Amino acid sequence: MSNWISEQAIKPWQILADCEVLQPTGQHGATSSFIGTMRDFSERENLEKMVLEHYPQMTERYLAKLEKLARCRWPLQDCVIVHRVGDILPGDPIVVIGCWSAHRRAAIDACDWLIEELKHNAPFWKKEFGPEGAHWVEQNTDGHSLGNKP
Amino acid sequence: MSNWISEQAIKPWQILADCEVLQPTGQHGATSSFIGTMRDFSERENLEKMVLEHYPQMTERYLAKLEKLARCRWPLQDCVIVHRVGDILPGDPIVVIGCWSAHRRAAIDACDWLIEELKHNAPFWKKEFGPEGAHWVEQNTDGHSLGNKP
Amino acid sequence: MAKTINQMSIQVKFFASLRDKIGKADIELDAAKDPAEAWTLATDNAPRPDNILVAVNLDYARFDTPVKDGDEVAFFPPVTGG
Amino acid sequence: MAKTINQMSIQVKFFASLRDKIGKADIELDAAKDPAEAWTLATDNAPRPDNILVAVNLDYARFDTPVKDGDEVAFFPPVTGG
Repeated sequence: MSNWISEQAIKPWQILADCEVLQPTGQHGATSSFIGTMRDFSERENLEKMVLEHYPQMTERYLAKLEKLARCRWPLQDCVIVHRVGDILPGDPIVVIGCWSAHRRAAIDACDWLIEELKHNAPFWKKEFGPEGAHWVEQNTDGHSLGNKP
Repeated sequence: MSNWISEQAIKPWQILADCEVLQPTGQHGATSSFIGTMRDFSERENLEKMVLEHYPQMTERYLAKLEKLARCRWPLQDCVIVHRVGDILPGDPIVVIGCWSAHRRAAIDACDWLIEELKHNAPFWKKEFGPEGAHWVEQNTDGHSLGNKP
Repeated sequence: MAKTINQMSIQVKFFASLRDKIGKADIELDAAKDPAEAWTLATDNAPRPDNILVAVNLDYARFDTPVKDGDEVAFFPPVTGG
Repeated sequence: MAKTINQMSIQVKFFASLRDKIGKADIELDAAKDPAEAWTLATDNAPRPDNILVAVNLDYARFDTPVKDGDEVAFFPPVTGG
């Protein structure tokens, strides 16, 4: 199991590369990853800062549950989920997910499923700070409304 | 445009981290990546080595075309595709794809589409070497036959 | 509503915009049969927004999920992580 | 079939298992109206496997795509990269 909440800045590529080193050579053929990063704009305005609040203990429990469910559903060799909380600046990584499997479909689908589940259900809340003051984000952008599905 | 064929070993996480540095801060909210790695087993046997042949000039042209198509179809901030050719050992990375976009669906779907297109159409051929000798791989595993689609 | 020493109680928590709206982060109740009742008692009968979520003991629950002494009940707005 | 000096020609290439099967990597033809004819001439009329692919000037093409002097015609088996 490797999933955790970080109150400090995270380095996603380093986290992924560190996990990669732990994989037995030749077992995985596919690695899929997703990184969510803070933008300097929202639907409303330019952003200066964000505070990511969470429900301590429930987030840890929820991430662990997500990892477990993904590992049950797909034949993953490994899986990592790391989520930031606290003060976040534009350009800062917020979440990183990595999935390792023998074949690509499992890694890609598990990674996709994990970020959607996390976005829709993990108990985190964003408070954005811009020139017009602070406000809580009411809801995430729908994962399936943007971009054309092939 | 950033896509190339490499005759030398590649370091996917380094390639992705290097691309990340080039992104303007705060513009992208999502980064999706895929890495294909050589396994030490195939449907047939244990593997010792692989030679990846390609059709020089056509592969470069094809990767450039794929990148261009992906950028037309999805609002990507950036995209990178790197593919190995030559002698490859178990554990060696074969291909790395990275997609950056404002919102997650574009990055995830573009990356997924790119690896499927590349697998099905880019003019590369694998010759596997195992204890029973060398043979050409007849066809790739179907991207959609393995793992459960959510 | 105040906690009595040596007696179990229900711990109620509010998060994010809901905490700001309610004006408190947590409160203890002597008892409540379910989150619906916990909400009423903890908020002095404030109207309950349609979209709020509830968790009992760190798992998502319903407003009529039975609650017992020692449980933790949390109310929060739609999540926006990731 | 040999190239004549100062005359354009069709360059034919074979890749991977197909190259091994045909026994040559490339050959020049004086002329061919399309890849189907190029195959026949370049392989001395060898049977053409059903699943082979063809490219003309580095783009995927059909066996009846018109070919002109100076073109490059490539035949190869199903691809297995990535």
